[in-house]
Amino acid sequence: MSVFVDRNTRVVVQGITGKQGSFHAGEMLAFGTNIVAGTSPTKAGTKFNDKVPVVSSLREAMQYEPNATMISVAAPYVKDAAFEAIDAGIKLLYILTEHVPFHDSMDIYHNAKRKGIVMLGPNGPGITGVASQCKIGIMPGKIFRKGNVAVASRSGTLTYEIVDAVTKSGRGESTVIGLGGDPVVGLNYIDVLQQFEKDPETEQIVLVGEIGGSNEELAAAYIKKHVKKKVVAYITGRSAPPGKRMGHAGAIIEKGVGTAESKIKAFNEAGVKVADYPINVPDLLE
Amino acid sequence: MSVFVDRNTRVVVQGITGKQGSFHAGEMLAFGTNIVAGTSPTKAGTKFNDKVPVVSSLREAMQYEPNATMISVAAPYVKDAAFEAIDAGIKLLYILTEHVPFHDSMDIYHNAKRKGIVMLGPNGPGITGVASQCKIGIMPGKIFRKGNVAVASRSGTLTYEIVDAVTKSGRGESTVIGLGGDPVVGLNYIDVLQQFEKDPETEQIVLVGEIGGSNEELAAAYIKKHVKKKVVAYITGRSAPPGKRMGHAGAIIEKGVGTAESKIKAFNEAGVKVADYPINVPDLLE
Amino acid sequence: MNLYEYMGKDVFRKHGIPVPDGYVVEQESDIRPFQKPVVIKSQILLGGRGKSGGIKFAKSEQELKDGVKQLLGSKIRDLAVTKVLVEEMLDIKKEMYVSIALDRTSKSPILICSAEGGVEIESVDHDKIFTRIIDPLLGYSQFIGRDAVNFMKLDPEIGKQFISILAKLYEIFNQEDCELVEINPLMIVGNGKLVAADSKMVIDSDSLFRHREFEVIDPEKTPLELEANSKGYSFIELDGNIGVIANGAGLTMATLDALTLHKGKPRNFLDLGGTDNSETVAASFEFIMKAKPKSILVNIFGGITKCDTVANGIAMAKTRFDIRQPIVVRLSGIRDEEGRKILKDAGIDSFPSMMEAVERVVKITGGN
Amino acid sequence: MNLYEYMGKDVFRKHGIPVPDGYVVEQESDIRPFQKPVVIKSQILLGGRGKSGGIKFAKSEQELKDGVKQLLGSKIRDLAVTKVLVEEMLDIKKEMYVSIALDRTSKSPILICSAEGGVEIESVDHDKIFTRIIDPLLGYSQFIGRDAVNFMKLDPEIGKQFISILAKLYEIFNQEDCELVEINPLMIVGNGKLVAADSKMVIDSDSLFRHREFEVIDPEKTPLELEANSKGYSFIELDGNIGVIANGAGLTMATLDALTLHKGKPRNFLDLGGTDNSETVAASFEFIMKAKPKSILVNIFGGITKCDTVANGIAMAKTRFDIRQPIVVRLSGIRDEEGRKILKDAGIDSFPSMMEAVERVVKITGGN
Repeated sequence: MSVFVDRNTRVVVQGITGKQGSFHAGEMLAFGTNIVAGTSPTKAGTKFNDKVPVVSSLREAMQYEPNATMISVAAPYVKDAAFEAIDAGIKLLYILTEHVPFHDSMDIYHNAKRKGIVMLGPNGPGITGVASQCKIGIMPGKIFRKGNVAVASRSGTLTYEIVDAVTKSGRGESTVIGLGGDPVVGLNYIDVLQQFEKDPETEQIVLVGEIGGSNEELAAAYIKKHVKKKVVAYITGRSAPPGKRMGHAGAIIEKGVGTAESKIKAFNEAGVKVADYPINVPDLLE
Repeated sequence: MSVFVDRNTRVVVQGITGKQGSFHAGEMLAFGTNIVAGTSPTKAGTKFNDKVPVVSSLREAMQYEPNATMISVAAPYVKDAAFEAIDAGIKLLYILTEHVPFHDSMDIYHNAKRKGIVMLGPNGPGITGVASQCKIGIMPGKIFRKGNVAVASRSGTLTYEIVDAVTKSGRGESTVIGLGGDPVVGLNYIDVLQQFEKDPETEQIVLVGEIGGSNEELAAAYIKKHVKKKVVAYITGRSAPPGKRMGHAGAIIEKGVGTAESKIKAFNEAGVKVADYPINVPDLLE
Repeated sequence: MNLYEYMGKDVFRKHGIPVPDGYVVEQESDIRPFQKPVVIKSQILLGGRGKSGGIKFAKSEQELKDGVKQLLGSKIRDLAVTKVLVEEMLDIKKEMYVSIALDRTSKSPILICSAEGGVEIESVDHDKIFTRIIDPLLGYSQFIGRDAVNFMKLDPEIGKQFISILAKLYEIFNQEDCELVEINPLMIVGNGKLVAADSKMVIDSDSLFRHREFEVIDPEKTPLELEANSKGYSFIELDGNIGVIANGAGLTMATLDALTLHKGKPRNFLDLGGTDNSETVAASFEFIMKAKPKSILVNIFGGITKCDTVANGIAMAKTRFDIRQPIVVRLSGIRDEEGRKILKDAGIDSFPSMMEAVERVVKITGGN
Repeated sequence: MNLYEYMGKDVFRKHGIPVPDGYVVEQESDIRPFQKPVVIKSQILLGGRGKSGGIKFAKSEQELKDGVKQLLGSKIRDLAVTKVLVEEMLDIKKEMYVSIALDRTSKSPILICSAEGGVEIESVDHDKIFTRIIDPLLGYSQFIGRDAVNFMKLDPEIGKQFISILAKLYEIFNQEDCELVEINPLMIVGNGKLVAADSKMVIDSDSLFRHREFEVIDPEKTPLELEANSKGYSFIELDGNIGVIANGAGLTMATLDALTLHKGKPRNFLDLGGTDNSETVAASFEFIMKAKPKSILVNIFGGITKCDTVANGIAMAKTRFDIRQPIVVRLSGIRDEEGRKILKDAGIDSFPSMMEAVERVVKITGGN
């Protein structure tokens, strides 16, 4: 089984009738994800894709016994939706939405943590458990093949790029996790490394990092101490000028902290090879 | 070993040089409690009873590796002191102080809970682990004798009365816990019943209740389902007029809820005998 | 501590919950010129004021003056009316109920609401009442309001106002240290707006150090109770003839219970609390003496309150108040032997056992 | 988003943190009558304004007028001064440092303070800096302030003021959605009072929907960047010659990195974000065209953004902006085959592989 999600994962989509929500819920169903319900303030009582019951609130959706949620509501309402999920006892919380104020993310994270809830995002592509056919999020389903490579990334499209390259190299993936591009996201590399290290399905690990913060450096130190499995990496933002936010709110070099050089150096020192181009990542794998 | 406390319990007293704090810290030392440090905003650098180092803050006291605290500061400062203890990683929090606003207690309780911290009080006599010679609180040490009777109570002096009667009947105690007389306290009967039930030292249990709220009724339901050990009870406030707070902020019959009759009935239905007078409690024990 | 309706409404106004236009009248000169029909409401802490004649309606200047005159200074079920609230008459379309209170078991706020209000919530059908425990670390969030509105089947415009009121009510519950904040009825008036037609607020009296504005005299207390409370004693008058002093609320209650079971009749509840000061003990007898009991029972189990301290206090009181009634004392716990010696020297009987002391005082007092 | 000093000080004032008396001058007529010595501070977002001549002192009416005249309209290290802050001159006894920022790793606020301020905190000895992660569910509580005061060895009266300022700073950090709120220097002035002599506040730009008052023009951005941002594009100008459009910040950065490693020179960063609208794609070319690149690389991996949507957008743009420069497109992911067909029909080359596309565009563009 994959990490964080498996065949028993029952997903509710908060905001299933919105533009994003409905498109990705459809893709998730096509991938095999068990979506048990969706919420919509205006379309309660209908069925999504002639199949998934749509109700007006998460409380009502609890009758379908979801244990995971995908939140796809506008940024100002994300905190309320997340608190609703935390209060209802959901166990995995994935926030698709971009531009969530990080103070809201901070409140969500600490409340999720105290309840033992796994939080993914905001502003990440979600999680794909390849073997368990459970995708929560927006990764394009057709790039995956079942295999032993686990991937964790702060970026969305770049993850697809690398997963695609891994698949095309003849390998396959176990679990692929997008951490999210915001300064505050639910999972750090270390949280997922812990899971990957003990996951029997995973034999090799790819970390995709970018400029900003020091989570890659912390991950490198953790790998040195605790990770026996092979880890390779790719870091983006080598050519980014300091002081500029490169699209992601989290991707900024401030006062010399968060450079690609520092991250690449930390990984190299931990024995983690870093690819020059996304497409070279598979060359570093076994 | 006793429940919640044992010979490895290392106590810090927040407010050790106050009138209450210093008197009871002295009594605790005499009982055998391992007090490793005390705090005082004004007397840092001195030794309490020529023995216990006094420092200016809990952070500083952490060098002595306490895992439990007794908070004995004025009511308006209790929340700050408790938050200090929670933040520092203390594992058992006992609040001696009376008249703490219950909104503060609510904040303390929920934050303690999320960190796995046991909270005792406010406004209770604390805990005495008889066999492990660890007393945190204000119970008079000389009333105890080592034995197999565990006691949990919402009242202070009434607890002493009953413990004294148990001891004088030739029996002894394992752990005695004062839950506290406020509407919001850290532990409910059910929390301590769980511990007593699995404590090898405890063979019989005495619950001392009073009017107000419905925790005795909930305890009775829990006993019926989960407790195999013998439980007996005493309930005070039979003669209390409705709508009056009988000294404890929590001891009030409101809209017919919280009467002694209701509690006695619930206990009787759960097979728990209820003594008419405190002194009769031992007669119900084996 | 209960707040008067007008005080609760001041709090509502401060936090942005709509209340009727109105003003408080303490004397006839406070009456403002009549403009539209008003209701005159006695400010007393009592449910069912209306049925007891505590509410008047006025459709003219004269009726307003007459109404105020009738109510001010009157007594309603023993409670003196010193203030009335004059408010615009509302055009009632519907009455609802909403409150936030402390739920002791979960140690959390609990929201209770119903589309049926204007009556005691206890009398409303259970399946028409929405209750929800609010996780205090999450606080109030809109989804709770939406769930309540769905349950109550309010129409969207009313629902929106209701949700906005809930957020403010939760803010009040926390910021004002409430045990209970209740709006009953929460009215839908003619123009479709929600208005808090009444207020009930119970404030945690332990929080008053940060809410000086709320210090009011509790009308549910007797003058002697108020006097004793103001000196820091937990004191309640009862209708028997045995004065009772004990330490700890539980033990004091147990003392009353034991007296009652022995056919004794306690005159009062007096808990010395956690004092360890002889003067505090001695001074407490002032209130016992004012209650004129036939006998006095002091029941002490020494913890914070040490027995010798109490013994000294009793001896001081005996002299100071020239107490002629028999005093029976029970001392046990920390420094009990020292205490009993002090009492013996002062010529006062004492026992180590509570039962003996209770039996003795009941016997001395005799049936009445 | 960075706030100007005067805006930060307005926030401080609102929350009760003491700031010097002062006022903002945008034109000479704003100058108030001279009363006491003042400092005139250019309102630009730049450290070390003083050294660059952005701060003047005035001891007379004339000096004040001259100083304002010199600064207003001048450029300091390329930044135009449009506002100056005129403030009372402070009697400096000591300069300290305090800030609250986001700590990404713990996802919590972090308090940083030092008894040594007035310089960049990075240049202060590590053992003179107090740092403390604040648990956001506990919030700021006085014990944190006491620990800081003990560490900094402040005298009790200063310590009391410092603790009070900390509580307000934490309130600002949360209520105003700060990434950083910094007082440097926090001054002890002649009368022993603490005063925030400067302010630095960085606001989370994603929070601006609840802080309309803070919408300012970011002077660190170029006019073209501001224009593109205002249309919702994440756009940064660089100094090369290959226009870049990609989807996703990570992929866009990786595209720049790959171009750079291949000796190509990107002209810009343009992230389409999570759009799935052809018009949005087409309109993005406006900013690429204004940047006058020699060639254009579009790099799309389809997720939210579907490949056929992008292809349609590119085709629309080619016609709308009459694009003559070579466009190299890479499409992969959701609906890539459909997308490539659309491009083929519009006469635009496309590749499934990013590397091929990068190589091609670098080759086409040639060395410069």
